[in-house]
Amino acid sequence: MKKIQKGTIKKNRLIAKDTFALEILSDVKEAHSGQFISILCPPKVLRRPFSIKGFKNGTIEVFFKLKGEGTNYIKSLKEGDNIDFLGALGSGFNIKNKKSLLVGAGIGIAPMLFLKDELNSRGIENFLITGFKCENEVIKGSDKTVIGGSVIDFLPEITEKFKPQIIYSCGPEIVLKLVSDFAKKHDLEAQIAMEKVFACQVGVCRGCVIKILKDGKVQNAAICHDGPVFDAKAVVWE
Amino acid sequence: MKKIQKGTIKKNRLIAKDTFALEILSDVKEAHSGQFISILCPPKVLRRPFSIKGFKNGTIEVFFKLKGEGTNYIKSLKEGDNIDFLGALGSGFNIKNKKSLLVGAGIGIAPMLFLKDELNSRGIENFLITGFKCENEVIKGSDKTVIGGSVIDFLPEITEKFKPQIIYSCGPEIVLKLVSDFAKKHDLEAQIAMEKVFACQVGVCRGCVIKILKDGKVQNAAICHDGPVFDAKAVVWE
Amino acid sequence: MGIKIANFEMKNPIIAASGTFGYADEFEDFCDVSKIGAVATKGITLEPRSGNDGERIFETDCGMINRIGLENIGIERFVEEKIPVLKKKNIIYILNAAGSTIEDYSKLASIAHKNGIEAMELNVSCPNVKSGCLEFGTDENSLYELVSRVRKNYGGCLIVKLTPNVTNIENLAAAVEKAGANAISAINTLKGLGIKIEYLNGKFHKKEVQGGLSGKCIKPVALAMVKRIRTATKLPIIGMGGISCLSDLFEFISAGADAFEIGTQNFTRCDICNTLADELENFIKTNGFKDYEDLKEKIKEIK
Amino acid sequence: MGIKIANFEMKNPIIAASGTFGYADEFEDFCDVSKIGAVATKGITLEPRSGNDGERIFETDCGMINRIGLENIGIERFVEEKIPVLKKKNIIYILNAAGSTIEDYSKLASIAHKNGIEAMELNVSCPNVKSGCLEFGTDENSLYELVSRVRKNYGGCLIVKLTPNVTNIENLAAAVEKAGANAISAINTLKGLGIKIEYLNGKFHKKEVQGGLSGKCIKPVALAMVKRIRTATKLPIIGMGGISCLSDLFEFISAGADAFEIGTQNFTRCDICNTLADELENFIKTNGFKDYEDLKEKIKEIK
Ligand SMILES: Cc1cc2nc3c(=O)[nH]c(=O)nc-3n(C[C@H](O)[C@H](O)[C@H](O)COP(=O)(O)OP(=O)(O)OC[C@H]3O[C@@H](n4cnc5c(N)ncnc54)[C@H](O)[C@@H]3O)c2cc1C
Ligand SMILES: Cc1cc2nc3c(=O)[nH]c(=O)nc-3n(C[C@H](O)[C@H](O)[C@H](O)COP(=O)(O)OP(=O)(O)OC[C@H]3O[C@@H](n4cnc5c(N)ncnc54)[C@H](O)[C@@H]3O)c2cc1C
Ligand SMILES: Cc1cc2nc3c(=O)[nH]c(=O)nc-3n(C[C@H](O)[C@H](O)[C@H](O)COP(=O)(O)O)c2cc1C
Ligand SMILES: Cc1cc2nc3c(=O)[nH]c(=O)nc-3n(C[C@H](O)[C@H](O)[C@H](O)COP(=O)(O)O)c2cc1C
Ligand code: FES
Ligand code: FES
Repeated sequence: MKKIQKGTIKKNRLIAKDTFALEILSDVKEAHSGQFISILCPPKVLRRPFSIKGFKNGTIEVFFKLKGEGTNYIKSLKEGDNIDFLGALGSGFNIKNKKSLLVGAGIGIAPMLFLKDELNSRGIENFLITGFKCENEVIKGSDKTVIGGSVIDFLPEITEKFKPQIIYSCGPEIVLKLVSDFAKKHDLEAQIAMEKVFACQVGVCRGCVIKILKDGKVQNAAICHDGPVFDAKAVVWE
Repeated sequence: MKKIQKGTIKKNRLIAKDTFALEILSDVKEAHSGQFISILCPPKVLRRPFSIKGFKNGTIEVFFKLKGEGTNYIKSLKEGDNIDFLGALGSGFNIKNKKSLLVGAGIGIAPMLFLKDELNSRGIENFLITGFKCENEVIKGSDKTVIGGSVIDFLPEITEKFKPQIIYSCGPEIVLKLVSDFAKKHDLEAQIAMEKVFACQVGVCRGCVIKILKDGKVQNAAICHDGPVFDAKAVVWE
Repeated sequence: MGIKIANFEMKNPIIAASGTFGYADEFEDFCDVSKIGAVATKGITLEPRSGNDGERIFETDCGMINRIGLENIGIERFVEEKIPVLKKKNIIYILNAAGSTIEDYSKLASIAHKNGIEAMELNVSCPNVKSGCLEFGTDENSLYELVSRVRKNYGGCLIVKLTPNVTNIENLAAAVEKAGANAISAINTLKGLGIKIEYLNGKFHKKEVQGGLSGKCIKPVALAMVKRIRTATKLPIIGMGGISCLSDLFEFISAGADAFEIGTQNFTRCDICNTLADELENFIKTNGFKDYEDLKEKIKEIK
Repeated sequence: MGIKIANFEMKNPIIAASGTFGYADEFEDFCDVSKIGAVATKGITLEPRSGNDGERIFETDCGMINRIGLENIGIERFVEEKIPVLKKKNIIYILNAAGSTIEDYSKLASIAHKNGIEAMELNVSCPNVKSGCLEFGTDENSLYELVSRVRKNYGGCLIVKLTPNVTNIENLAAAVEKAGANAISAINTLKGLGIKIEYLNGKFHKKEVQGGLSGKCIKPVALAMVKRIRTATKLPIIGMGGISCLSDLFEFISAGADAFEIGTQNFTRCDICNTLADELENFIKTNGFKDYEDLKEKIKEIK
């Protein structure tokens, strides 16, 4: 039962408008960027998944944005409170030893910051660009922050200057789609972190599947188990 | 819409094992012993009714005992928190200018204490006996407190000494039934505060009816609206 | 915000559901009854009824079960005592009628007609009464027969309230339309059983309430039923089942509803009918819709 | 705590419900699968299926809607890849089988028989598949025919899983018994519709998921159905629908159930099947009941 975790809250602080950074003390032994944890929110039936933003000696950090009852429950947690979660779940980014462009949108910055740390610690050159709707939603840590506009508009320029060999991205589906198109056009490898509503969180219910191309065939893949990170080329968009 | 009330918590303190005294600041203009308020507990569908223990200048006091989700929600309320309730509801004790014996059982002491105050302020002689399961559940304020045994066993002796002309009672159905029997046997008037699960709280859903004898006929009466206090002689036990 | 079904005019599309609002005037301490679109009365039978014995209410996860058993004052007292009050207070109401035979319903219909009752909602689906009542709601032929007969005796707005406890709600809706009703309301409660078992001092104790399930828990079932009914009929649909907030209204419109009844939520927040009407009106105004019809059309168009 | 239905032995009466536990072995990181009474597999068809396109999950008040559409690896791969693993890991399982024709079911039955699959649960009630499947579960004659045919090809423990989306569950239960099944499981999901409508920047956005409703919200319906089935048959009943805690087990026993399946709650607390089995065993021991049968009898006796 190694992936059911009872943690305790270490910190839960506001970092931007309606956005919080939550640190959890736990027994988790390993976690990588692109993986997530699923938090039990007692007012809700289904667990809520959140990308891991950082991991060190069992302390897991996630960023969460207030949406509905689930995130409002998590917001109510105070230092020392218990938290029930599953994790680390899913398969994260498959880090390549290549010059990396990281593209985040909104709260999608969370796994990008973790990835950046992992790349840095391996000495892989990288550049993180993130977009936010407005000033007060900005979360720090990017090499370039776009406010208001779309991160996609800046990709040609950055690609020109930085000459990445691979793109990693996390954000709303529309951004991931555009990143995929861009990567395809520039013949770059891209890995994207997908989202859907999860029920089981672990691959058994088949509630979160998308279509992917594998071994030349269109197949189902469970985002929670086979992803959330997928090779952009493999994703068959609906 | 005079009976929908938004109050604020003035105090919420432990007074015995699993038992709390809650004081609410409100605009309520009038309240009498035997009446109740119905508190909205957001985790639950139905409001929770509680007998009024005291009322002064808009401040309503109730005692509540922890049972399930509803009372645990109320327990979580802190000074200054808002509370949504209906009240004062129902028709309370019909105070008679007669020597009064008050019989409470457990948390049923709450309306008895209020009644005692009202009797005292009218100069009506009274005696309150209350029973509790064990020492740590005792709530103070009675003239005689029974621990462990049944209050009913003490009624003959008290009646002998105190010579009441009327009995008022609140507690579990079994106690009320025995009080009624006792009163009947001793040819005493008795008023008892009944309980059932309430839905609407105001007499419209007919969910809380009991049978009573009125004008020589067995009829339905809604505890929430026509009671909770009934003339013991009128109650037709199931 | 006023809407019309057949010739029946309501102040707005928010109706207090039968059985949760008494005979309307009792609720005056808790909400502004005269502002409610209409109030469906407690189910009324020919003779007064005292309802079921024993426990009648059981709370469940996100809902409740009731087995009131149609306690009501009977049509005669309703006409004599209640109608004058409702008129005087300018409360728009719908007579919710229940019976156990076609004759019961026909007689109720005649009385309603004679007394100028403008709208009547047939409860053919009350799961709390042992006699015939439920059967009409579950068999399309009996239902057709029943509604046709009532139609003959009643000239006002005739609404038939369907039960979800059936295999084919579509057939029942079609039968109701064919029989000449003016609208369908849906859904009545789901058959439910509440059991509470406690083990105290070496003994089990049990409470059991078998009756009708209502509240938020049934909303997904209600939406599915409304959508299915919509495929079978063009009649206006009054949707209900767990409605508690403005977005619920949109969901019911999207499924096919034209108006709404609010039941259990009246117990939780007794001014909910007022609140919803205000919020709906406000939404229409602030977002530049022409009127309620316009909003309805726009919602039905969403892909 | 072991129990037996026909010749099928389970480690305890707590079964993981079909569709919520995959093919059992995937759950090993989250609970002790080998301690579960039995695991009902994801619904398996003759051919592999990829299920429905689009959104498949929708959370509701105290429940959820799914429209997976029977995504599964097909009986062939199940037999080849999964059975050896399940055997090796000592996991007791029930094959949940679905099809769209009587032939599909008959073939699945033969394959199950040939491969020594000890228990088979017929899903004749899946509301997510357009083809015939649902029809068997709603018509007593087709259901009788179907179960009889399967019975001929299959010598193991034959369980038929009923749908609550019918007018008369009693008739269906009786048909199942007459056709020679060994047990009934109930209930499958309720037909439900989830709609979410948002109004952003002057535009409506909608999500809609039509499928099967499960979770705590359906418990009162499930209990009512189990009680009704109990009036119609003496077969063992495997009760399910919203079970989440020990007292829920007592409630289902009181309504007439002999064993239990746990579905949606596996998603909320993935070790719930272990927890319930432990709590049940503990309750039996601490309160001096002889065994599970004794407890069951005592609960059924409560007035
Ligand atoms: C792999 C993955 C990683 C994520 N990482 C983050 C993150 O790092 N930070 C962050 O703020 N958010 C993240 N999310 C989104 C987050 O899970 C939702 O915002 C959260 O579940 C909302 O719950 P709620 O009850 O507050 O809101 P609700 O009002 O219930 O839902 C709001 C929206 O959240 C989504 N959502 C709701 N329930 C679920 C569920 N069970 N599974 C998946 N999505 C759901 C739906 O799109 C829904 O419309 C991630 C989602 C996924 C799938
Ligand atoms: C007129 C009246 C006056 C009361 N006065 C007091 C009081 O002064 N102090 C006090 O502690 N308790 C009082 N009660 C009982 C109190 O209402 C219940 O203890 C409370 O509702 C329990 O809610 P819960 O959610 O904590 O527990 P739950 O676990 O939901 O219920 C525990 C028990 O409480 C009762 N109950 C639950 N819901 C309701 C409801 N909607 N209406 C009525 N009873 C319900 C039922 O018997 C139930 O079995 C009174 C009840 C009535 C009817
Ligand atoms: C206590 C109670 C009594 C009811 N009585 C009636 C009735 O007399 N006639 C009727 O047609 N429906 C009756 N209903 C059903 C409601 O009108 C409504 O159809 C159902 O509760 C679903 O709506 P809701 O989920 O908003 O409560 C009753 C419901 C409740 C909760
Ligand atoms: C995601 C999901 C998938 C399901 N798939 C199946 C299935 O393949 N076959 C089946 O017979 N029942 C299936 N069911 C129904 C469950 O087995 C169970 O009957 C139902 O969910 C009620 O139980 P619960 O409330 O405990 O979830 C599924 C349920 C869920 C939630
Ligand atoms: S959420 Fe169940 S398979 Fe992904
Ligand atoms: S609770 Fe509705 S009549 Fe008393």
